[in-house]
Amino acid sequence: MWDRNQMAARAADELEDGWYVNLGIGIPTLVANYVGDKDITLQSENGMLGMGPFPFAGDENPDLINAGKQTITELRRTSYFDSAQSFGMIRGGKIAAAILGAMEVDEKGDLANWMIPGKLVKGMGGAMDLVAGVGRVIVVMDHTNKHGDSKLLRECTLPLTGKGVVDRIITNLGVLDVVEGGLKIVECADGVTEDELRAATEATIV
Amino acid sequence: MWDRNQMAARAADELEDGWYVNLGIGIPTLVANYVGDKDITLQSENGMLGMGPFPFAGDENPDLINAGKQTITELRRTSYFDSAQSFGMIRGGKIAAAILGAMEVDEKGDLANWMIPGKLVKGMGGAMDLVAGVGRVIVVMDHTNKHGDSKLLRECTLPLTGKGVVDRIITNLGVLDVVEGGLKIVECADGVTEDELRAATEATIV
Amino acid sequence: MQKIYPNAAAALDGLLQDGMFIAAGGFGLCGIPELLLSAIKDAGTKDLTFASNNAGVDDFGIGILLQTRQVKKMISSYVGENAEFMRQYLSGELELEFNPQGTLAERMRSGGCGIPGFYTKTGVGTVIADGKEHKDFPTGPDGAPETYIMEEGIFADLAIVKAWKADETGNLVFRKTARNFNPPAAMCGKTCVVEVEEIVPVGSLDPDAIHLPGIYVHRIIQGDHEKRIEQRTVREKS
Amino acid sequence: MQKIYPNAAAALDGLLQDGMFIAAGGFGLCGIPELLLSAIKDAGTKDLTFASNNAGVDDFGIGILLQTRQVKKMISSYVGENAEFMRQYLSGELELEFNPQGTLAERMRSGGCGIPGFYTKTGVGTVIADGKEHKDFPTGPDGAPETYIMEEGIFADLAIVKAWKADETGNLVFRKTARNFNPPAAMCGKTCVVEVEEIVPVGSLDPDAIHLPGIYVHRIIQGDHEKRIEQRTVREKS
Repeated sequence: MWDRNQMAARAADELEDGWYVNLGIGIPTLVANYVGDKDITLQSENGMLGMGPFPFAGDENPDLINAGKQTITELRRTSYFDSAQSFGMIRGGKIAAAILGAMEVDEKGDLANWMIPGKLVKGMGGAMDLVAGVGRVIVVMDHTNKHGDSKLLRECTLPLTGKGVVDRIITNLGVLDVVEGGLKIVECADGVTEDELRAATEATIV
Repeated sequence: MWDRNQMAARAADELEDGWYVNLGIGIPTLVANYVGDKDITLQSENGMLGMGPFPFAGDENPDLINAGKQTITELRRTSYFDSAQSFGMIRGGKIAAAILGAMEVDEKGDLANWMIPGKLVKGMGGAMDLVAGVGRVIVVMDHTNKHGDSKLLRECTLPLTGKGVVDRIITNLGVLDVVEGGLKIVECADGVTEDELRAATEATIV
Repeated sequence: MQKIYPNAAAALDGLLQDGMFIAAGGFGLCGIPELLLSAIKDAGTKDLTFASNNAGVDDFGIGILLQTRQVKKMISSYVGENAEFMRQYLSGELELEFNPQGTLAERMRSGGCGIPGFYTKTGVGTVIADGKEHKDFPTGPDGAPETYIMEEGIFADLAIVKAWKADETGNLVFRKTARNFNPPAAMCGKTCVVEVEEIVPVGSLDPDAIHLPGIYVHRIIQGDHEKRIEQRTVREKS
Repeated sequence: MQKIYPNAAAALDGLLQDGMFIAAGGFGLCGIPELLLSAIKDAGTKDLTFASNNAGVDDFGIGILLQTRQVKKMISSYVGENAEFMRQYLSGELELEFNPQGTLAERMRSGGCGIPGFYTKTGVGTVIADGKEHKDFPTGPDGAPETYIMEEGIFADLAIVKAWKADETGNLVFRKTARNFNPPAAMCGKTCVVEVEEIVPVGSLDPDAIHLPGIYVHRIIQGDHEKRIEQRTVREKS
């Protein structure tokens, strides 16, 4: 089983030198810590390419935040632009990959990560644009919920963020690809057998 | 009868303080000489607001031309932008007025100024965007062609640049507005009687 | 042509009307037109519809207009930071139209560019697509058809915007990620009022580095901004 | 990730293919990718379709590819400066699709932004509207319907672009009216190759003043530009 940091490290392996990448909040944010020598440029969809780390205390700038509204810093390569341009590059497929969290994923690549009916609905933010537009959608999530039920389903039950948009799923139990007919196991996490991974998965595995 | 400069001066009277204006080639270009104290900002649709006069010899800059491909200069208020933004402001109605030449205008406000079938066709450039988008389209043209035939017609015979787009027509004989049912005489040029203007006009005058 | 006004109330004078549609710039609390929002609160204008990516927090940004019940409807992508918003929404006092963030930005830019509708893949197959026109375009591999939905341009009565600097003709420069929704919001307003930190003489801005030309800007005020930080995150000096 | 190439031929290596669709920046002879056009001539690539506002003049710009008969089709708004163009067009050797200038610019930007279609009033009631989808939107006074036509986004195989400066990551800065069609052309290309007058170290450009972020730029060359003036107009010193 992988922990959060191992999942983030595994997700970082997905990224190729020279890519422009958008990281969602939660575990995806940790991916930045594991890109190593690769030349990765992070997009913040509120209007920035080349997102740097958090500032040192005292250096916070209210005019410089990320999509999670956190104070951040710029890099030498940074460029700023408006929201229409920012989502123009997202919708236009210029962002090579987005790494996002999920509540549910299904075997057709449908993704649900923005609302639970009956609960407080905060909004989809830029998630629908990202999953519809970027080159590759990589989901990082726990394989099961706190009741032990699979979050990799035959069919999503929650309202969708995007239909047929997910390419690869990285969970605490392993890595799976969305392919014709279902999900395909790419690898199992350390100490996880393929049988265990199958048992924890409701979606069809092909 | 007005000459070219008088027509341009009359057209300049149409412009109001604070307006952003696009001037076509030919007589419309001369309008800039007659705006007087009014605060008028000229747009050049290749990507500039605040177009200045021609440069002094030796100051020409190949990176600074107008939509007629002539070398020009910038002003203190000048801003540059790309062609998508430039026509965004045109299409979006931000340009208060365009002053353009015409081959034919008709009583429904149709305008023809870009092609003569069978002759060399150079293209419409930005003319179709301008007449469809700006707040007010003012045409400056000779009232008749070299054969003495009216260029203010019941119905345009040439391929249109825009349909129902013209607001006001300034000719060597006077000023006419496009209104419900036809053209309405606003004023006659110096030494031109209303009868003479009517006689030179094929379009219905109401 | 004088675009400079002494303060926010003066700049909004004659522009406010109950039931009007306002597009506002800003993302979270970053780059929001805080002085103009405050003046709208003081003016007491009611039944407002706002196109704004967020709804501020309870006591800052659009949140201050929620407390006074001046807002009828929000068009936003994310409203999670505002408890009063949620209370009014869940009790049915407030209408809410969720737009994906990029769709909202493009709708504003489109309206400003005279484009009443455009096609996007964003939201296809989700609740966002319900009731919208669907159309296939041959954009897939080897020209295979892909499905898009039509979204409409936003044409607002008024745009309120925050920039860093303006010159006297309204040419605007923004700063870092405070640019965000401000240019598209400015573009889609019939009238656009801008608050800046500094008005500079015409000629002091580089013509090649103007983010939004003055043609989009009708009235300008200069003022002091609180510029509140929503999530102060720092790292340790190592 | 190395984006810098030694020269135009090297930067185009592996990207050219007979029959391909190229979007080119420039307006008239201002801001045209002259070095890349010259390299395409040398490469001899045939049956090209160009989306470019103009077609250059006989011996400069796209004109040099017309002389060698490498161009099959032009999508342009104005081609009046090119006699060879007219000869080939009138003899049926060359296809020509006229686009209104703003429609062409928006089609490029749209393609680059993943928008396969948008509605515009430009060209309604003219030959440009023939065969295009018409749709009414309530954008007139008091919501009266107005008619628009649908135009399609341009998705080019390759974009060739001229900028003033690039940093090593491809962030671009243009100069004055040489910006023109270059950003939209760059955006709509599957691959984008840029020629600049100067490549500067990363960090030398102001992040707030970058006209086109490096994400759109795949390959960069630096070179000497002729920058020919088409109409030299001057005024007298008084």
